[in-house]
Amino acid sequence: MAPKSSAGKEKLLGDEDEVLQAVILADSFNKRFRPLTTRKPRCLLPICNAPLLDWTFESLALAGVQEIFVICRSHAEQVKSTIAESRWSKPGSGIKIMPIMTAKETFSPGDAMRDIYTRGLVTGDFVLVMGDLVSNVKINEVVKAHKERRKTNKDAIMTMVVKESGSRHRTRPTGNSSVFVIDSETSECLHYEPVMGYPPTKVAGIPREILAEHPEVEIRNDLIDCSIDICSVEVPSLFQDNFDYLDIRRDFVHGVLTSDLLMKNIYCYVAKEGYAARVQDTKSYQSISKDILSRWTFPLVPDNNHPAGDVYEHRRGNKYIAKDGSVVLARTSRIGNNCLIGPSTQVSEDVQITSSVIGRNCVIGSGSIIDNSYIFDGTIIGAGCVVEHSIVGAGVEIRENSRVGKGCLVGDGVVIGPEAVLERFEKLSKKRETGDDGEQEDEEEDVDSEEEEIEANQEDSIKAQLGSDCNAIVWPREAPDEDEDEEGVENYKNQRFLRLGLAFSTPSTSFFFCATGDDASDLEFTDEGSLSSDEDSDSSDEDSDSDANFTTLPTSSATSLTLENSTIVAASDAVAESEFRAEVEQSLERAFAEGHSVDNAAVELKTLRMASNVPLSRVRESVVSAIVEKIQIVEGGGVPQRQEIAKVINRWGPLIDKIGGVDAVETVSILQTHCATSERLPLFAQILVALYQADIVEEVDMRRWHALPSSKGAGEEPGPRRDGMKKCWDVGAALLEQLSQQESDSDEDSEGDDDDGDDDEEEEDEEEELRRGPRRIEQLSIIK
Amino acid sequence: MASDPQMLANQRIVEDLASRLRRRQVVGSRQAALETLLVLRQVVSRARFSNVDQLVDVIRSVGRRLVDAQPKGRAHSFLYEYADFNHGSFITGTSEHSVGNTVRKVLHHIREEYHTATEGSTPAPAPTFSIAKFVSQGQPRKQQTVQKNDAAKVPLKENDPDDPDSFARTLKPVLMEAIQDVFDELETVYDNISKNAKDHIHSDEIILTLGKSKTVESFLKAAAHHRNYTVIVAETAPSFVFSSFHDHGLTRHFTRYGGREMAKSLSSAGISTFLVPDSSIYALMSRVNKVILGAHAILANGGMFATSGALLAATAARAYSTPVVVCAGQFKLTPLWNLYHEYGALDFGDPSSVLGFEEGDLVDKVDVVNPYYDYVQPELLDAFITNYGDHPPSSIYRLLKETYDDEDNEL
Amino acid sequence: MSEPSKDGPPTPLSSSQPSQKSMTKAERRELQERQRAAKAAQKQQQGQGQGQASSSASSRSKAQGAPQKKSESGRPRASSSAAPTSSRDVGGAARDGSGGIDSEGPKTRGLRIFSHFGLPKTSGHQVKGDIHPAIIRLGLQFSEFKICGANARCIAMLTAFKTVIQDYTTPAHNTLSRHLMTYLSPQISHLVAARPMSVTMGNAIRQLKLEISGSDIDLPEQDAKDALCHIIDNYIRDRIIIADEVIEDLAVKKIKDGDVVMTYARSSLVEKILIRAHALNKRFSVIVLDSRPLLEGKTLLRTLTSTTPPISCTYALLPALPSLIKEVSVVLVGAHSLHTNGSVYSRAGTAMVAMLAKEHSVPVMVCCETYKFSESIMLDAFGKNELAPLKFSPPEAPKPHSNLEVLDPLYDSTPPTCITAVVTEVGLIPPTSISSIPLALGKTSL
Amino acid sequence: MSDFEIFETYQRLLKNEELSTPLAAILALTEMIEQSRAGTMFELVKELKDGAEELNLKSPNPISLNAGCELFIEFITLFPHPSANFSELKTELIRQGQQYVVEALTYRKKIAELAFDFIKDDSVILTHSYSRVVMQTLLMAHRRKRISVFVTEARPRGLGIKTAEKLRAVGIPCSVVLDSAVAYAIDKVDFVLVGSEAVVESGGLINAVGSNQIAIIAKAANKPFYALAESYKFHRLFPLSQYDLPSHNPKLLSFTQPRPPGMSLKTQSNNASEVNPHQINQEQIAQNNPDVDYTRPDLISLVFSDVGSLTPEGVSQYLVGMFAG
Repeated sequence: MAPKSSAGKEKLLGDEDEVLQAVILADSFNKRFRPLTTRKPRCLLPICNAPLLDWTFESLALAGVQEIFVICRSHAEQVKSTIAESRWSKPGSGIKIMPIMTAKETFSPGDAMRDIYTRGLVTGDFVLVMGDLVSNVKINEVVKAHKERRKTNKDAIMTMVVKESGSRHRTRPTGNSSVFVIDSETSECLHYEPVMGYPPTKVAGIPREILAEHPEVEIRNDLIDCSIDICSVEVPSLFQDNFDYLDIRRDFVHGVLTSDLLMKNIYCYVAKEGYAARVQDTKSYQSISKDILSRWTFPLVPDNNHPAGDVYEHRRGNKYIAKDGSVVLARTSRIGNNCLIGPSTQVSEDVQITSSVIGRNCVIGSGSIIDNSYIFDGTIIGAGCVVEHSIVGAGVEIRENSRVGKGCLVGDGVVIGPEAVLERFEKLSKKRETGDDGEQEDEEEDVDSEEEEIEANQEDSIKAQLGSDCNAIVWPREAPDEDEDEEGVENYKNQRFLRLGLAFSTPSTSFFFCATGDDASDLEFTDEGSLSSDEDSDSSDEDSDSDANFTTLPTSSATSLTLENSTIVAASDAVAESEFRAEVEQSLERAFAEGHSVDNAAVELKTLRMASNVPLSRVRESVVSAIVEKIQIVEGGGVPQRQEIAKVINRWGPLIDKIGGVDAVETVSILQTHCATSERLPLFAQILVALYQADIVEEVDMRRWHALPSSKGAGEEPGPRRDGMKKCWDVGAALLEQLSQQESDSDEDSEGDDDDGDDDEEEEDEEEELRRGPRRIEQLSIIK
Repeated sequence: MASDPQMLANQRIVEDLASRLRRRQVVGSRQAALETLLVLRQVVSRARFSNVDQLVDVIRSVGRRLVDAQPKGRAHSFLYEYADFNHGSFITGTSEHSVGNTVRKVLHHIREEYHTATEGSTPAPAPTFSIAKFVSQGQPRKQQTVQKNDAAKVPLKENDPDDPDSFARTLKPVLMEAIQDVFDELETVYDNISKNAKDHIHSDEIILTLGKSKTVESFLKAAAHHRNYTVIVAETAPSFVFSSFHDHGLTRHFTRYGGREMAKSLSSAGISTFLVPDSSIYALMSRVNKVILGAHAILANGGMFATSGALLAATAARAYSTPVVVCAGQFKLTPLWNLYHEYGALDFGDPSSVLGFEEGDLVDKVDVVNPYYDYVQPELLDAFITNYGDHPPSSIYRLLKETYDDEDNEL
Repeated sequence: MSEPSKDGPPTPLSSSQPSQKSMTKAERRELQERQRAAKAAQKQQQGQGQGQASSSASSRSKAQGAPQKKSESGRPRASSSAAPTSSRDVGGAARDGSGGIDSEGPKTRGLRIFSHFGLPKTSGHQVKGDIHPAIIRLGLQFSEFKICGANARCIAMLTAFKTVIQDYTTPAHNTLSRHLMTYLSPQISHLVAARPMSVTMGNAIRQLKLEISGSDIDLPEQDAKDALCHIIDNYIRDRIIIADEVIEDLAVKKIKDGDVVMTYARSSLVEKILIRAHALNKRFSVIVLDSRPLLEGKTLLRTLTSTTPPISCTYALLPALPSLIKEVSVVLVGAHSLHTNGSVYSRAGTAMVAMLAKEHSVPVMVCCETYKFSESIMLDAFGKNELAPLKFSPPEAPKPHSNLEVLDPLYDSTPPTCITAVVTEVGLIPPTSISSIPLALGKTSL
Repeated sequence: MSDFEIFETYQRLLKNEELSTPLAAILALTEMIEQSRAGTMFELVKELKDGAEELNLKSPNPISLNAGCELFIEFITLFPHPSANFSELKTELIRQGQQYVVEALTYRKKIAELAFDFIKDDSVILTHSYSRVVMQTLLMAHRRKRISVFVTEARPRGLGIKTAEKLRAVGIPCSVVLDSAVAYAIDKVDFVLVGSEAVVESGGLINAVGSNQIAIIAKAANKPFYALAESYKFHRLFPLSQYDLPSHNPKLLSFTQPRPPGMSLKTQSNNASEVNPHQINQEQIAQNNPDVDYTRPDLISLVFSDVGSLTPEGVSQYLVGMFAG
């Protein structure tokens, strides 16, 4: 650019002293939009007739960003070329946009971040957004705030922008939202808990320390995570250091907040003004389209600042008609509210269009009904068709009298009909002509292979429905197997909550707080369970009604103190825990079987623990129990039995202390509780002894344990369990007797004393779930 | 052409302003006017032209680009072939009309300067005379019109092939002055409007005003120097008020009730002020002596766009036959009509200021309407107080003819 | 009409005071108070050094000092409402204060114009005479706007009176018909002190008085009381409940398929009508207009959208009216009271909706039971109005000071010319002919 | 010059559908100039004035025609004529006249373009009687926008029906409204669009009878009332009331004396033809009624003309400029 002009620009722009950089992760790293995204990256899917990426650019431009890196993976070439052609690369756009092609094997945002690090793209604080962001939040103000904070606190590495919304907001991803725990004054994000639709997250766990340290916290389930992050330079490096960070929220944020090693803090910026949301699944695609049409994104609206540069006329009732006069609306056609009709589209007689978006050069045949659907460019819909709650790709042809049920995704170039009938949530894509294999980019191989296999198993029964001259392949309703083991948000069942065509407030995110952990809670649990099971029958309509009976997690703004307490009481995530147990057992199984070294096993466990956030005690429990179970019960007991025990303990005992943090007392009580219920009850004494001999448990510990009221089985409701506990305790007593005889009285006393001293601090950890509640409440009420 | 670095530079600054207009980062009609002027100044200073038409074309194209930045500013493109006969008919919820107006104004000045400059130097070519022209001579300022049209036809002396820039060289300084004049006008607009405020507001009067208009604000404050009177300010929800223009609107703080800002500033200036909700305008109108409004744009028929709520106030005022006075700088004169005579602006804001985004469940079920402007018919207005005297709505049309050249109405 | 607030804690004190005289008294009080405040302000003049805050503050203390002296009582308050109330008093006092600041001419006059709106009600106001707990509770609910709206208030009051009457025992040497009223009056004036009496309440009370005085002396007390309660029940039933049903029927007939109904703020009656129409599966959409101070429209919006399927609603604030009126087919509004000259006294803003509707020849229907009729003429809403308590003005609104005063009038009056029809239980009638309905005049006994 | 029959010429010219009366008049006058043997400007102007007068007298509804003549003659008088030989001047004038007419024929298009913007999609338009420029506007609008039209029947000549037929032919939904039903229909209408006989100095409008009442009704329902007028219909005339129009004569709206039944039917009053004295037939009514009426400027929202869309004030400014300027 000519120096003079740039000078002029300076004057006009009034730039901040340093250039504001942004990084766009232009890849979804998931397959929610398949098959629409088989031949096109998600970030180029149009929403309201402009590619997502353009919306994102515009959003950033709105916020005064001047330099943008676009990290693209799948279909990178396409993205690159589109950017090159777009008006953004014209002079005067005032923004520098650089597409970065990342490696094919970048499979997660985490990898992308690592890539950013290795390339050393960013120089200062930068804005990190996804390639599917639509926003009018004044990010530059957030950046200011962030910079301010950095001045005082170097460890404030990141600021997440979140938007206040009702807990039932249409734009709130139902299957994939999150609970934020925020310090009211500093707005530091203290804890992050992802919330899933399936398995339905029922309880949010908040580490007790948080409440101890922070006088006032907000626990909020009413925030939309805009995934606009203001990151400082460290962030990419952090990813580099922790190879296992995949997802930015679930791994990175969660990791940073929970980890006791890297002392970094993350802050939240609760956007009061402005709008921001991500098109992260077909459902949010729908709701965001609606938000755009109802102008929440102003000035980023079709009639004012349409990213694709089209000009639309805005009519009352938020109807947008392309303004170049190329649209043909038959006189008898009825355009309902919240509609967008693209340039040179033809709408024939008696067509009814309600809250839908029609792309460019489309033809809607006479008498068709388009309801809540999104139709991309150049699609032709024959006469008398019905399309509802679906997304129809570009260049699709739906022949006359076809019916597209709710939640269908029809890939580009598909031809169906006439008289085709698409069931709900059907997914179609175009059969690949052998021709286009050549130009298929290699990175799509996996895609293609998948397609092939799908193509392979097409039943003709379905094909019959799709009408004579159909060129489509139907995607399996059940997700391919490999998706099944995708834990977390990506699991198939959860996906269903992220799908278009579901009534928007599904009860899946319903929460409740178990009052101090009594049976009532279990009742609730089963109740929840039954619910989620009935959801399995995709009955979206019922869902919407049925949700009345569920309490959603209140926002702390509304949360009274007591409620907060109950939250903590609830702090045990049944689901995650059971999963975790299973995994620990598996890994130990392997360890035992393949005879790993104790250290390796320990490492494995550690990572496991990191992955699914569970307190150390859980790990210990599982380990102990696993070891105990490992011990074969030798008939007749006696010496062989003792040897057996000794063998196991000596081999694996050390693991108990290697998993991080030694706490013999807990070990013992765990052992006790375990034995109490297992058929290895008789072995308790011997195991204990073995532990003692293996120096895993000291006498002191045993005394402490013994001193615990809980060890006596106090608070246990009578039953086999209690008896077991009692037995163990007696055994323990006997054991101690023996030991004490070998001890001098004096030091015993002294020990006894400091035992009592220590008890108080340690009790906390040793308490069992059930006894925690009230105790904590006291503590909290002290704080308040 | 575009290869020329100068042109490139021009293009860049134009694009820059355009995009900022589109993003509503330029705030307030006056601000927009000023920025436009800045751009035009640079454009002219860089532009290379060897006769006035080339220059005019350059400026027009810039103007068109800027107006296009606000899509609603334009109607269907196929009309433009008739631009010169088309004495303006497009409207527009354009965010800022003052952009187009400024361009027109500059064009007007340039032509005038040109004519004065060419007086004598080129003998005015014999006026061809036809009935059509005879008819159109009905317009004021016919002399220039005639000459200019001819100037356009006969090849100008200036563009001599061997030194094409000579013309530009000679003319540029004058043009710069011309632009400077427009600049000065904008600079002084508030003072000039408020200079005889005291003749409009008398002691003991009760004035009703709406929202936050800088013009009205300064007007009232000026009046307060000489008079003791009371102002009732209606909150005018949810009108935006941009209380800071720093780094060009990038940080724009708006309050949702412009009236509150207004009330604060007036009362702090020692005027006894009452802040009332919009709902009570009618109830209080019976005690109001005068309604003073700001305008967003003054239209060719003497009507205006003003912050939404103005129409209600004006109508209520008529019910009690209370005079309605509009304070506005002449840069708001817009040679356009309100198409469709429809609800005021076709410019609708975002719902958030009406119904909070956090009202999650409602958001999905309810349509929210949040218009920026009202269209107020001339019948409801009594007078315009501008920086060049006071005018009744009926004479706005003539005023327009004098301020702009007809062929510029459609840029 | 508005008894100024002389406040203290709701601790029962004994100094009863007849409501009839309260009017004049109120004004006298205000006058005194203004002079007092003015003095205060002038003192400020001398020591002008410290800015508005202190001035208004101290003048506040003065202004409030006054009532305290009158009603010897401490200052502890229902903490919930204390904050807004006191700050509101600042406003009240400051208004007069600035009056003092330049005693000559306009400002004082400008202020005097609004002074008759009366000082806004403070909650938990002082209790004079032995007030029945039910009434005290009611008083609080009124002043806190917990119970709001002509009908609601009237019903609430009558039901409260029932308990009062039941708990009432005629003192010796006295008859119920004579004494009960004198017993009720302080109760009433207490309510009035909480919030100016609504016309509906007035009418009901008048009827009640009539009945009481008419009640048979020979009747055993309990029977007499039961009789009265029964009468009250009937009144509520006939004049409000049934009336509403009739009105619903009438109004619903006027809503046709495809209509766009516009309403302003929230009237319980209009709400019922819309719900009913929806229940009859009429396909219509609603435009809810709304405005500060009360923003009642949102409540209405919730009710309407919570139906299944939700009624399609459009929500906008009052200034957006011109953009919407074009597509409206009928305007439905409620009323606070109806006056002899046909003007309708209703939530502030209604008048403008009606006005613009008339401009665009959209029919305006006011839904209003006949018992809301008041035998007075209302030319404009300026003479008689009520201010919303400051708690309704949002935090970001500027705080009042010497030059700035925040007024939130609650009502305005719609001239009959802007009203197409009044829907009453006796049918659709033009507003002006309301006075010719015997029922409205309460000619018929309960 | 006696051999030149201006009125016939005029009639002949009017055969051309496209030619509106003022243009026809102008052409007629140009032909007159050709014929004329006038030696001086003064004589020529005199002849033309006479010719105009003749047309005025002979044609039933002279107003718009006058506008044309007036314009042309005014133009000629104002025409700067260097004292070159007179015949040249005449040819020049003739050229001017014809050139103008040619040019003027494009005006309707321009006006249509102007008005087009004011017609929003889906709008309902009320128009009155038949007007070429209105037709052209509607047709153009129809190409891009969905419009529907109410047409008044426009008694007595019933030209509204002609409009309706033409519109139907091109597929514009259209329904004929009784002149007496306008008030009934007005609420369904978005705006009123009428042509014009002439636009007068007050900014008011002279048009087929009924326009005035439509304007009044439109005002009452506050719907915009647009008039379309080519600039050659600007007429220097300032009617103070309906009865101040040149077209007004005492016969209009006269009361026929009720005659006692016994009296003989033979009278030379205009109802001679009728059999039963009390029976009233259409043409009788027609005769007794005006063809045009005058619409006050304050009832007119805008006047679209080839010189731009003007407020009524704007129109008078043009006229003043032309004739008083």
